[in-house]
Amino acid sequence: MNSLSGCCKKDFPTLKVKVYGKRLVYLDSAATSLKPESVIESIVDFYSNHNANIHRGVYLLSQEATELYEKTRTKLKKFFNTPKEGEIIYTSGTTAAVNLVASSWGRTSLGEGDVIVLSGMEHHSNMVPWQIVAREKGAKLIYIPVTDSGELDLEEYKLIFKNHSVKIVAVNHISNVLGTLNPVEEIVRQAHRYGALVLIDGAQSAPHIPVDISRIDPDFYTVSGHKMLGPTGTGFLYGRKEILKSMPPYQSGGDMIEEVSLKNATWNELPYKFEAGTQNIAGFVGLGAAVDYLISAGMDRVRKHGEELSMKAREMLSSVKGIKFYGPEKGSPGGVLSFNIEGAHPHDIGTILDSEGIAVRTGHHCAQPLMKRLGVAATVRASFYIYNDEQDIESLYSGIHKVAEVLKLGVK
Amino acid sequence: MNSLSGCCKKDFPTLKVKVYGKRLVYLDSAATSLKPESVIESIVDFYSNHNANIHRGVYLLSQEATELYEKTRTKLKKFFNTPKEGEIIYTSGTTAAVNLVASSWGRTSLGEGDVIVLSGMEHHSNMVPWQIVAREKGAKLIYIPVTDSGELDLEEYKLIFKNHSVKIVAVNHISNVLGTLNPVEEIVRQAHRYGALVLIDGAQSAPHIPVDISRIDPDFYTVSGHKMLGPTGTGFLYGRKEILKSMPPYQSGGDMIEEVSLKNATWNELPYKFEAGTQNIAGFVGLGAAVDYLISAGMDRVRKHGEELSMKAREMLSSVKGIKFYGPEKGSPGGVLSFNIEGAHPHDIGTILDSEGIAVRTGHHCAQPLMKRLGVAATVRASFYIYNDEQDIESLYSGIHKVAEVLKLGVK
Amino acid sequence: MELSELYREVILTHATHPHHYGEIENPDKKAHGSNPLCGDSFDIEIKMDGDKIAEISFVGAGCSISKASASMMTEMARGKTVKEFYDLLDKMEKLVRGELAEKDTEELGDLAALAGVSAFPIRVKCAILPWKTLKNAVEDDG
Amino acid sequence: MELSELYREVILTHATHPHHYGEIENPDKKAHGSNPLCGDSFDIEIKMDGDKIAEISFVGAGCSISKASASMMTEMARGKTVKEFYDLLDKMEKLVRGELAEKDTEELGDLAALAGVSAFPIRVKCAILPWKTLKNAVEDDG
Ligand SMILES: Cc1ncc(COP(=O)(O)O)c(C=O)c1O
Ligand SMILES: Cc1ncc(COP(=O)(O)O)c(C=O)c1O
Repeated sequence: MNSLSGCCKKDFPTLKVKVYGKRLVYLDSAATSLKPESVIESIVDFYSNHNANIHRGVYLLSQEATELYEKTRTKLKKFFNTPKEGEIIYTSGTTAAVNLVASSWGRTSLGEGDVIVLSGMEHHSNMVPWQIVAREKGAKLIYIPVTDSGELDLEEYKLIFKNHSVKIVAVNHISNVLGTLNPVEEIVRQAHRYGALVLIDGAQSAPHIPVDISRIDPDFYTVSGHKMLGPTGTGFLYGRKEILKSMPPYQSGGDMIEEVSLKNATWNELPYKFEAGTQNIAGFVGLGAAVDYLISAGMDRVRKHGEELSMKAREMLSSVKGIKFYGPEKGSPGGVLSFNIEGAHPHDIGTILDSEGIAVRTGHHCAQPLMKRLGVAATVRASFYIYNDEQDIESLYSGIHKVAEVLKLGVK
Repeated sequence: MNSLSGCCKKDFPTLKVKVYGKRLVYLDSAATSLKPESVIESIVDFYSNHNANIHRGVYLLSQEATELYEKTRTKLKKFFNTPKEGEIIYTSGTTAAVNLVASSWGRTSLGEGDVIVLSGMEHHSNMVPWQIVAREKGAKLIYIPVTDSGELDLEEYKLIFKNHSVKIVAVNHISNVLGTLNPVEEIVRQAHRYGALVLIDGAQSAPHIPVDISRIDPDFYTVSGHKMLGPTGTGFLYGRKEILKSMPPYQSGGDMIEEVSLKNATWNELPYKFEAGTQNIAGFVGLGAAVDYLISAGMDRVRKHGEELSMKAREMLSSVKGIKFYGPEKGSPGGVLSFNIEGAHPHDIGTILDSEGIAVRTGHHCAQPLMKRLGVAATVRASFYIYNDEQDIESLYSGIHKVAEVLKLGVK
Repeated sequence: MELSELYREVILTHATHPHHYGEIENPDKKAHGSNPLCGDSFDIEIKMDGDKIAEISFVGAGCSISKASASMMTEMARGKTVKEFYDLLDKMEKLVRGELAEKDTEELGDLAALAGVSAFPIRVKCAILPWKTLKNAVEDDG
Repeated sequence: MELSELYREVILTHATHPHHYGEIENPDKKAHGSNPLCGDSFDIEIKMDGDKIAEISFVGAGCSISKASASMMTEMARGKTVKEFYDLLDKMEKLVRGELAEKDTEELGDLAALAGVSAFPIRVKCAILPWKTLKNAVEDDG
């Protein structure tokens, strides 16, 4: 992959699809990424050659399945540089991971008057679970304000600790709307100084930038596998071992058990305590292939690519009459570009772009409070990933001109 | 599929695998079934031609993905004959489905002294979640005893209602260890007479017998897609609409929301209220292909096949010295045959059978209380499905003779 | 799929210059409607005169389709009885789903322009949202 | 993968005729160990004489491998100091993982028969379970 030329369109079969006879320009990777051939093949290989349930089987197929399933965990540990064994808990994605923490940790650790700090740019997945547990436990939510330039107001953040008993801070690493990269190291340091825990929602960072969990040192870190080239229904929760150990199970059932009597049960060791029932085995095997793919692409280059494409797109589109951008001016490390065009509703823009084969996301992006802060009901979001290139930006640019034509924006 | 000849070995690529150079004899379908080519292909087709996130996209690919994802729901509704729209909630399997009910319904509907009725032959997944919510809410667990012939003691079951305020009854439709088919209609009628709800764990019935949910009339019914030819990480909860409506969400985040403010959120309509975050989209597309496959196999024939194979296997093995069977004499509608051989531990049997290419499950099968009732620590379980045939039974029979030889059972 | 069928002149005009946009004083009934998938939302207020919808207004944020639909709806619904409105709602739903007979389309006036929506299933919800909201307003009893 | 390497004569004999099977009176220390994946479980009791494991017994349910391993362990551990036991445990773990040098194997006596387990990774846990349980018993302080 070299600057603005996509690394590898040919590796992604979906890019061969024609939409209304036109080339597909996929600019919605922040919702879910496309999958490379190697990931799809690893799933086919699993079902064709190693299909079995894991962990409890004495036979070869089951041992192979278990090995493949656990190998991904080892790869993730290395890729994200997590400190210890047993700290990576498979989940179906970030939403399930945040719910696990809010429910298992939150319901046993939060009390009347305790404060949960969120930010004004969170995805609903890192907001609603906290609202629910806060209501249940009498805890309070305080939001880090978003500045006019689309960043977290760190001064305000630090002030919160002066007057409140903060128990946990939960913020995203990269915003899925603005594309802002938040200073998570600083956020963690501040919280730890006051004995508060920190959960980082890495749904948008894991696919795009090198993430070193040992260095960031959060207590929890959540990832969606399906946004980083992996299969749908995959993701994980990283948790600090001592904390995970002290938490009760979240879901219960097969595999997470040590012994069960009619009255009682004792729990299996980490991470299995939190993985009840038959998991998405093939999915996690596929996630391992996704990690391999990202390693060979090189995360530094992936980051640079997303930044450059989103910057370049912003530059090109800035000539469009009435366009307004939300997010960092210099391009987003998350490859995200959100905008609105005066007189054109995002939905209409989305429909018209679609007719040109261009897939963008429109709406509130599961971040309604941020929309309110921006003073809009919705935005258009183009998100770029490793298979996008400069040609895709040009298609977007022509698409936007088609929008102006259809909606007669010029003649108003 | 005709009586003892498997319908379709050629449709299942895993059956071409060689284990230590020997033909694979897969007798562990009760843990997870093999997947037919058509299911694997539907996953490949999804990732290659329709890959996108669902529900919120205005562009064609996302609409196609949404349609494929929802089409499976329509198929499941018809296949299981559920009464109304919005009653099928996708989950990763039975474990997740039971946890959803125990947590969302249980934590809001159970109180001090209320009784939860389980049975002595439940899988841990339909036992431990109830133990946890019972402890939290001060509710009591009462177990329907298992008779010596491996059936539920219905007389005892009925007596429970005389002296207790039963709120819910949760039992499996077919036992994963014994293969017993429980009289769920009668169980439901009795419970409803006393105003108690009923959850049926259909993990082993859904793959094997025609299930008519409207006729059985339970309040909840749980299914594991991966045991009925579907992808791993799939399954669903059926819930009676009025009850689902009254239940709070289980997990929260994207997609299950109507509107979100900084303080509060309102919920989307059914079933989406219970489907937070990005789901296993490709998995549920594959589950649709699995349903198609089962429809064309014909569930009446599938049932007959499982019954005949398990009966035939029991007949053949009954000549083995010191063998003891657990479960129905006439063959199991679930295609399950559990046994032990005197002087041979199940693990040793499993290892030796594996060396012959035969995959059986050994251990407690996530049913430790039932093991205690049977007076054993573990059993060997051979489970048959549509791709098994008489030849597989003969392989098992020879395999068991190899066990006797290696463990020197004859000479003791 | 013809974009020009969806974005007809009359729709763009209603969308940019909506009729009855605003609030009315002392409304008898009102309702709030939103589309969870896109965040669009409308508030509709009405004044009844016996069984008739005497006055009607709306405010809200939405795409061209939903806004034009709301604007045209206010024109059509004003002065109609509740029963007549339900009839209209039924026709309108059929129209945007492509299920309305040609001859029934004629009596719909401007509204007929929404027929183009039927080729864009994902946008059907947009067209219907204001109507569902008005229905809720009509059924609002304080 | 050679079955006859796993199920050697000496292992089958220990499994069917385990040594020190039962309970001891007034044990100083004890522990319960189980394998959540298969349901096997062992209870081990010991009597200490200063730093020495003076008496040892076990009861439990398990496969040939775990039972033979337990039986042989009682033979080997009896009379050993805690430190000597830890050394032995270390060797034993290496043995069943196939990491023990040939010459170290010799001093293990009957135990050396467990070398065949290393070709069956899934059974390694079986072989180790009684040893982990004894370790917990040794470290049990009431
Ligand atoms: C920042 C952020 N957090 C959380 C999520 C939810 O992730 P998932 O749908 O994988 O649970 C997303 C993606 O939609 C996201 O962008
Ligand atoms: C009767 C029964 N209930 C529940 C389960 C758990 O199903 P899953 O692992 O799909 O959650 C199983 C299968 O293991 C089962 O056989």
